[in-house]
Amino acid sequence: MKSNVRQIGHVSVVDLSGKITIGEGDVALRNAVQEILDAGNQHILLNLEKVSYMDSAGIGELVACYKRAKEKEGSVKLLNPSGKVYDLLSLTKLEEVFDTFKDEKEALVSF
Amino acid sequence: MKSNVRQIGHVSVVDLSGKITIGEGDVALRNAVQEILDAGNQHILLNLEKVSYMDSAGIGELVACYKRAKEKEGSVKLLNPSGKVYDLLSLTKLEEVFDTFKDEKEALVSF
Amino acid sequence: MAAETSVKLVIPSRVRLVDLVHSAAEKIAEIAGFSDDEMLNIGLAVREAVINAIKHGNGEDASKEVEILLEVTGRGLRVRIQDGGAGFDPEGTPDPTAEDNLLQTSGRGLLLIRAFVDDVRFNYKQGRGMEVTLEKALKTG
Amino acid sequence: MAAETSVKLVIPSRVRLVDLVHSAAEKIAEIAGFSDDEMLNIGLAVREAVINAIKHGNGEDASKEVEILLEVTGRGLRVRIQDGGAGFDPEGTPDPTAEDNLLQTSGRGLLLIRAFVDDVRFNYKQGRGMEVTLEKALKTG
Ligand SMILES: Nc1ncnc2c1ncn2[C@@H]1O[C@H](COP(=O)(O)OP(=O)(O)O)[C@@H](O)[C@H]1O
Ligand SMILES: Nc1ncnc2c1ncn2[C@@H]1O[C@H](COP(=O)(O)OP(=O)(O)O)[C@@H](O)[C@H]1O
Repeated sequence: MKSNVRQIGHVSVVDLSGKITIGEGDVALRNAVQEILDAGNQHILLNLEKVSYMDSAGIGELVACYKRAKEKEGSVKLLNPSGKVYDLLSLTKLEEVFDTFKDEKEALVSF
Repeated sequence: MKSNVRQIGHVSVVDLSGKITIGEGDVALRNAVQEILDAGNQHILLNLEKVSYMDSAGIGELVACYKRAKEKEGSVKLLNPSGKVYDLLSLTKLEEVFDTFKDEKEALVSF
Repeated sequence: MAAETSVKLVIPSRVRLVDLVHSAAEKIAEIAGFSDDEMLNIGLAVREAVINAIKHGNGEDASKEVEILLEVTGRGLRVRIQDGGAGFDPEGTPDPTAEDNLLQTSGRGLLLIRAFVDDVRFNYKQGRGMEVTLEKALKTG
Repeated sequence: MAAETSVKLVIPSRVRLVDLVHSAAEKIAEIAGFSDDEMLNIGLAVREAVINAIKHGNGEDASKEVEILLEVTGRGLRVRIQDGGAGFDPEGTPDPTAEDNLLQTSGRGLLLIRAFVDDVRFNYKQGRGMEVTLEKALKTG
């Protein structure tokens, strides 16, 4: 998995690509989010458009990121989960946990 | 493997892509060349630019095509074997058998 | 070996080998004639079951093996995952979609497995370990 | 099982399963730390040896198995391919690059295997069949 962070105002947009899976993608996601929190930012938008799939470890890490941001009074929201990733969020009922957007601008103003 | 034939004058240019390997690519190559010969054409330029690799069955089929064209007083020449495919032709000394070109126009006038 | 188109894989209990097994499962699903989307689902289900066998069954002890049998059957695909662990009660695991569990960071593997294949059977073999069997039928018509 | 990072595959003698074994070999080569180009070479060498085991060793008899052991060793990668056949004399095969053989449509598999790995050993096991061992070391420094 690859990640790239764009800071737009007070929101850190993380463009992810690849697979969020056990042992690699999940660790990469954890590190990316931890860096943002360590830098004192806490509003995080994960752009999932180019994430092809996740396994249960990757899904667990998404939740872990959500909780870590929450602890710092921040939030993690999702942009454009596509195909399989969308199915997984709906199957695990995590749609109820994550605010999810199709449009980046709409997502940005929601923070 | 995929193939597409362009008839340029008396030369049939076969654009190949994918892998020429046992059980699939080799059969596809055989069929493509056989169709050309059956149609009464016998000057064949195999464009290997988009062939990623071959195994020994694929290499054997290249030779079989060469022989079949020769039987009909025709010829099989090669265009742009790239990377691994070039290595394989050189390793098997088939460079000595096949006229090989980098430029399509040069190849065409050679027939 | 049961089926003419089948692959048995035996791996030590290491998570780094999961991707390889995952790809093999996708390939067999493709050979069996499943669509791209079903292939992804089957791959994910096998992946989760193999991760469980490595982590929970064998406790990531690399000296213990996981055996995966991928078989194309007359109806579709059958996958057996065998670990060397003490087994568990598959009905006794918490529902990860229950309100109270939504923020758990684990516990979703069995849910995914059950969602992505038609049938999942758990079979504890005395002295051997847990055997999980996944079945997925090809759509006909 | 010898190495902590290893995969054993057992397949019936069917050519349609060669791609799957080929991919597994490439994955293991990647895990072992080989470059993309070396990964391709290793994959091709394993592919050819497995095709030979299926076709020449087992005569494409699907009731006979081919066993492939892929192992990451301290030095690089070791692959063992075992068939159930009668074996053969690897020194007795014609040189496909000899002038007279250039137009043969077969006979290039062993050449490719030998070209793409560092070491190839042939070992006939009485009552079991032919075992071909490929070794490839990681470049160091
Ligand atoms: N092969 C297995 N051997 C022993 N226990 C298992 C096995 N597979 C699953 N389990 C048990 O079932 C629980 C739920 O598994 P799962 O839904 O995959 O979630 P997770 O692996 O994230 O805990 C595991 O925590 C474990 O206790
Ligand atoms: N595993 C094997 N068992 C028996 N014979 C083999 C085996 N591998 C190779 N051979 C013999 O060696 C010959 C040369 O093999 P190879 O160079 O791979 O070319 P090809 O497979 O195209 O004939 C084969 O024709 C066969 O007679």
